[in-house]
Amino acid sequence: MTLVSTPSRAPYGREAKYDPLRADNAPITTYYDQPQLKKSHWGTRVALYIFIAGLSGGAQLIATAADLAGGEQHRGVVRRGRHIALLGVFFGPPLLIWDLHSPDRFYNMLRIFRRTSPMSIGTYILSSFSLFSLMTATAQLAGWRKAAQLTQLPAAIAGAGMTTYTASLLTATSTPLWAAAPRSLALQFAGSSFGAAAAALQLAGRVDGDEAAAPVLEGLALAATATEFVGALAAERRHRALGIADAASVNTASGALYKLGALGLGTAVPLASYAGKLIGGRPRPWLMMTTALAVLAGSFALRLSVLAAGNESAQRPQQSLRFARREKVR
Amino acid sequence: MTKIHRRFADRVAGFVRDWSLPRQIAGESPYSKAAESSLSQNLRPRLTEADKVGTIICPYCAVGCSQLAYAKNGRIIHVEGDPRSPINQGTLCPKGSATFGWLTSERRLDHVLYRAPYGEHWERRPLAWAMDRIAWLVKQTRDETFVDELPDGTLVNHTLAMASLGGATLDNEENYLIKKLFCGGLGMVWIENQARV
Amino acid sequence: MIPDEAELTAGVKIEPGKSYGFFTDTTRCIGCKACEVACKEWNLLPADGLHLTGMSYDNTVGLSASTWRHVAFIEKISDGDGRATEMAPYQSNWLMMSDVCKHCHNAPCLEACPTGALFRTEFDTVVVQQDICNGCGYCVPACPFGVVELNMIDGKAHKCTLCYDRLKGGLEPACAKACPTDSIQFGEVGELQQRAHQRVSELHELGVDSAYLYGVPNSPGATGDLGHLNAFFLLTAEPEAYNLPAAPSRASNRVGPSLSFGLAAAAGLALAAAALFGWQK
Amino acid sequence: MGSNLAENHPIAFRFVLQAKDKGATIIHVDPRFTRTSALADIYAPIRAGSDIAFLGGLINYILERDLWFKEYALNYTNLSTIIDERFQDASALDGLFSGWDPDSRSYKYDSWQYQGEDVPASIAEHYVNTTESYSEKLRRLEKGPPPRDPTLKHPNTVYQILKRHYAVYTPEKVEATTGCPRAVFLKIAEALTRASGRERTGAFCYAVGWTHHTTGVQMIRAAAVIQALLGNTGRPGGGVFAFRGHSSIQGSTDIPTLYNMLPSYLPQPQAHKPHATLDEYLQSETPPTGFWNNFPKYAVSLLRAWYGDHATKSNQWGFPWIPRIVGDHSQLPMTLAIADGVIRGLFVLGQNPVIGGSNSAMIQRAFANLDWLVVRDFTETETASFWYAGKPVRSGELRPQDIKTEVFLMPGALIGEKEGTFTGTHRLVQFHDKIVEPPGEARSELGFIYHLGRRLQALYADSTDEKDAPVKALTWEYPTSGETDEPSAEAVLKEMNGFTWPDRRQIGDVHELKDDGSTACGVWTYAGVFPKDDHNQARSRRPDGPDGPGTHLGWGFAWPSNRRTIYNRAAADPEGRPWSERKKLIWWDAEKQRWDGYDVVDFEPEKRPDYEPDWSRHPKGMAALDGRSPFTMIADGKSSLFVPSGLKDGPLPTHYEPIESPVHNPLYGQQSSPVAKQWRRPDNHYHPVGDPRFPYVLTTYRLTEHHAGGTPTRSVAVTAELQPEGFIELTPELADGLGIKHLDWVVLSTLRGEIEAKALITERLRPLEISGRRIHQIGMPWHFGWEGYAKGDIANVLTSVVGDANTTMHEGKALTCNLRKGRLRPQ
Repeated sequence: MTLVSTPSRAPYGREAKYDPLRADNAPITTYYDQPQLKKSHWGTRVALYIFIAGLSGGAQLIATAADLAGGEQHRGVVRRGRHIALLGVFFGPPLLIWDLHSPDRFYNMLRIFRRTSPMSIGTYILSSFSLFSLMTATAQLAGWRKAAQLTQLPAAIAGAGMTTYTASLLTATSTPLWAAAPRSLALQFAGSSFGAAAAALQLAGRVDGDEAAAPVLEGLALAATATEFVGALAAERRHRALGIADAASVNTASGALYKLGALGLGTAVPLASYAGKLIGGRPRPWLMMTTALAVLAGSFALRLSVLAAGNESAQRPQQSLRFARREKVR
Repeated sequence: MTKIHRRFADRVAGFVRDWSLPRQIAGESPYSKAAESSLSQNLRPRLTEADKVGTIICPYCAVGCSQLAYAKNGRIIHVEGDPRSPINQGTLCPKGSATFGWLTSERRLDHVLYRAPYGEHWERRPLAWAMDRIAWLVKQTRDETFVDELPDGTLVNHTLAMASLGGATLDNEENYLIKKLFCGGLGMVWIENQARV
Repeated sequence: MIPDEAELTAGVKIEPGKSYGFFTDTTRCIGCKACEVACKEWNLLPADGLHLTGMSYDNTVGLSASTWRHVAFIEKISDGDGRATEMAPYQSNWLMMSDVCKHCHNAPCLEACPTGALFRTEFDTVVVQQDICNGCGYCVPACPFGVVELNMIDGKAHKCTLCYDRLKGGLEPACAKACPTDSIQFGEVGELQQRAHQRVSELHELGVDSAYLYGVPNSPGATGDLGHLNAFFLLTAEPEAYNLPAAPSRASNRVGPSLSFGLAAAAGLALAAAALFGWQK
Repeated sequence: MGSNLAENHPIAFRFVLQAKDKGATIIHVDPRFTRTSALADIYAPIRAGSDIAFLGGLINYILERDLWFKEYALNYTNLSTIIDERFQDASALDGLFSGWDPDSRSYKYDSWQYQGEDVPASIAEHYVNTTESYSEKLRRLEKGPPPRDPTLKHPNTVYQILKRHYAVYTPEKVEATTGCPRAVFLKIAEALTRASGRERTGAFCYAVGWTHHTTGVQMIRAAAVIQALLGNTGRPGGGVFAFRGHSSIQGSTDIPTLYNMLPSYLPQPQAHKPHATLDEYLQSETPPTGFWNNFPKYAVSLLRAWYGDHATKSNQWGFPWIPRIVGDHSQLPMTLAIADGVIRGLFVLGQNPVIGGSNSAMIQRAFANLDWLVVRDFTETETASFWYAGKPVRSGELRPQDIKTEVFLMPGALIGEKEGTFTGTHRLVQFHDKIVEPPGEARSELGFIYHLGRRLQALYADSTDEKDAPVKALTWEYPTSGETDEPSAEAVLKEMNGFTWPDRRQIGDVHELKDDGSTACGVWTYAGVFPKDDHNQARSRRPDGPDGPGTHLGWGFAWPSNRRTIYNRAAADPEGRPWSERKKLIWWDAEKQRWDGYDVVDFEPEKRPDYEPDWSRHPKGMAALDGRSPFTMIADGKSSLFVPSGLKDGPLPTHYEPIESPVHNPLYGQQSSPVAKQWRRPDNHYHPVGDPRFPYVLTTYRLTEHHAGGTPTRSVAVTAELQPEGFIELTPELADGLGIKHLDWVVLSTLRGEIEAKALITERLRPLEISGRRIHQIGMPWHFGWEGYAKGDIANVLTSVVGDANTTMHEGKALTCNLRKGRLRPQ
């Protein structure tokens, strides 16, 4: 607790020596270090939802891509993709309703549509995705291939939304860490969703003993992880520019989870193993499986750590006030 | 089962009544008109339910701000500034604004508590009993200690054995009766209040 | 109830269709917290916490689900050498300011609310409708001022309603009516802004050079994309001293770039998948 | 000065700020930089208890630079009056005045009188301690005007005495005594004098910041002297404003429930004065000149109101039934009498002496000596729970099983649950309506006292003993209503207003009172509050419109006779023309040959401004005052810059140190007030001057969020959370010295007791340089206790029982204490 009286700052009004836009790094005189923002009430449940939504969205997209562009050997991927998509259908909405603080009024989510609210947009994405994925999956089970091909298109489009709308949901807040780099966060979430989907399909393929599409899935996972890595780098650079870089620093638990989990497991390990495979050439199945698992774990760790680090950044007035000085620069 | 059905039906009816999508499609803005719920439409200040209102004077400091006290079914439901008074023109300080909180404070007593000599806890006693007991104690103490003249013959007609503290926050009428009864009637001289604190 | 009492207490006849707000002139604030008490008494809000904070005379700490007015205290006695004895006119050396929901023109909480519980009333104020809100809590991180908060007991979001029910009955909001020194002034936003500009120039003439408006377009404390704030302030120190953001941003500006970029990435990866499948076929 | 308006009377400060909008300068002089200082233009730090040095400095400044309002002061004050040649000023006798009698520790007033006359004061304490028999000396007042020298050359004129007395109060001496920098003091003096004269008025606002001292009365008098010299008294926007703390404390001072006065400033008969019979009482208390000459009318009307037909001319209208006081029966000696077992039964009606009384630990021990204690309040107060939660019980000194006191805790009705009137700090009597019934067994004090009286009258009904006659003789029939038999407050108010006897027709104004028993009046100053049976002026709520004169005569009743500014004759110049057109209030209307104005005139309506008394006919009462005497209650009609009698501690305000002070009196040899009431007892030790064990100055005060003893705000959640715990405020320099960090627990101690609190380190307090020594001041709010939601130790455990000579007001604003880090109870 600083001494009660705060040193006076230059007057702000007419002869404003204090310019909010100047990027000086002198510590801001805060109001007794009290939080300037309110942190969100989102925790593991929301992180799990985002992970599952991204995973099932990505799986539906890959399945559709395989169905349209792929050959007979990709039939397994299509079937398994559509089944994985059902995860989002069966676990998504319950998780969200469970996280509401007045769950008995969950249906009010469908009361209105506001294009400025990613959660409102997301509600319709999730609903349409669930509807069409369900129809595609039943068509798949019943063997009506034509029907499945018809319904899989809207499902895939909604699936694309599922992989990334949650990023825009987070960034459309005033929480410094989420709001600092809208595009990078979208990249991270999209890449992470695809990576998770591809990894899940690899694992499912191995379990089914049909590894025909393994090389495609590996390539796809590599691309997704690379996208996520680019997003992460861009985000880091942006945070440093805004002076709120220490949000993801190691000394906080969320920072460590982000560094080790999201970046480490989610991107570094898979990139290294794929690079190793390219150079070394000898496919070692156990390595592929562990990489897939690492991608999945990294994807969930990313969501968990971004949520936690974001909430912490809202609690630190130095960061929220500094972030709130930058907006006019853009 | 019917109860649950009815509740379900109420919810659906409520949802449809306040559903914004059709109003949104019909052109109302989703940020204002379309989003307005029935609760907001029929909203009224709770003072409209008051069946009685009167002007009281703030019970805290001596500036004498006027307040409007609203009551419903014999209970005060709100107290705020009286805009007609030239003293406070509707404004109130933090204490005056808390008058409603004072009247409805959970720490308020509404029954008589009695502690017997050497007792270790309060007991509840009816008001009438307490009044009789106090009257008897006053008479007994006065009779035993009343002095009409000092040894040197000076007239005093007083008792030094009873005292009264109170009433800078009491009404003038209350202070008047206290002085009249205690001084004019019983001959008490130890009569004081917060004026000297 | 006195009909149209607001005319007596604020000289304002309240009519739907006009935009109303607060002009809080902190140079008249005496830190008495009558606004905090009047707000809690009118809205029947519970007390929340008996803890001496040591933050000068502010034991309320901040706005929350059960505190919709908060008076901030900042001691700045040691201006220059030693302790001040001669002060700038009106409030100086001990800044006191009654903080409240800003009822922003482009309100991030309103734009984020997925159920339409948060809406703009016929008086151009921002209110959480308690019969709609399902406690999703999206408004909480959306607000750039950290005003709205969830109440964990009733599971709904709560914040200042600018006494929406009182406005419906022609009554001036409780805090503005109670304010002894008219630091909180209620009225039509346009009129209030004029009065505020006039007050700032008056103060500048008196030598209070540090006086400026926060939340009014083209003034040092303008709030950018949020547009004007219906509840705006006259401050005499940098906003951050009062825990206010110097240049708050409009959260919904970030939906477009984030969503488009994200979908583009997803589409790109989907095409890559299709290409890979096609190549392997 | 002597008050913290923005915090303790925020709504009054509303109008100070509106004055600021019109260009007024706000000056705040206070030991702490408070929320009032934050809105002031000039803030002057001052050592608690050195106010008279500051005000004396202002008087010196005014006189040395000849800035006083000549025309006003010469005509309306006793500046030119010549004082008895035997008078010697404190400047000559090193702090004492002539007439000091060391063994009786009191003054003889002979040498203070006007040359050749004795001037009785108007207030009840005015009994003149003179050797010569009192009544003959008064005869001379009717022979002619007091001796005056308008040229002010005569060495014994009040003007010359003032100049000699305040010569030593130089700006340098002010700085050395109060610690306020010389430059700031001069800036204030300049601002005050600039804001006075024909076109401008300045006002002093004070509260308990001045009254809580053993020199409190003289502090207020010093302000009165300044305002009279600058011509600010009796004029709009001028004068000395008292800001009182409780809703009807002005009422409880007028009525009063005080030991030394009968209703409305009639002196309570005293055993040691010639008050044995009514004639002696009237003869010795009725001054020959001035308004108080009507004294017998008020006394007899009061007795008629109390005893009705039982009061007859033959039994001196029941005067012998009135109890005689035998000394000082105020609250401070009362607590000591309880401690000594003199008092066996105590009523506590809406008060909390354990918090508000000085030396609280002694009071809590004393209450254990009571036989019975009746506490009436809205909640369980510290006073009611002393027997199981008090400090002596908690420290193990006493056990509930050993305390014999029979305690009744009875719920009281609050505002809105009973009807009646409050008298505010502006003498405004305002009626408040009854809206709902009180909860459960809660009753109003009116109901409690009325039904107690009826029960007592029943118990004494068949007694033939003469000493029980007054109880039976009391007129005690008031109409009651509702199931709780609530007596009618309006009926009591009608009796207070007064009515004719026996036909009980309400009287319209104080002038209708007679001394032949044909009128009954409970409170003569309130005559006019209920002029007709159906006209309750206290309930009238008609304010002036925005264009009205602004005196709002239609809103409530201001005693006396609904007059808003007393002595408002002084708002007009000697010829009756307003001093300034802009600020006019009262003027002489030549055509109608009457006084006219926006307020009820405080003068005889037809007395011409140039009226001169006809001394040949020995004029009595108002006839003895000329047309230029606005101060009608004073015997010579002039504002008393020099007070010949009525004040026990001297005719002129003189700086004395508080009883407990870290420094010696920089101005005189006399350290503290020679006549201060002190009770030296084992449970009430005082600290010697500059005691090294208690080096710090302690001052107590209130916060805007809490009221008085704290009960009505600490038991209300919404205000309790605003200031939830007891704390002290100290300077960073002192805190560093003692190694105290922000919010640390600290222990304060005096010879009376020890308490603990949390420390708020703030730069709003500053160390002061007093005669070369660095003095630290510590501030502590005094309204915390162990009951309610917001708790804290009781500050009054530290204070001592000591009193002002005239009013027995305690000295809670300035005492010395010690401070150490740590806690009281091993935590």
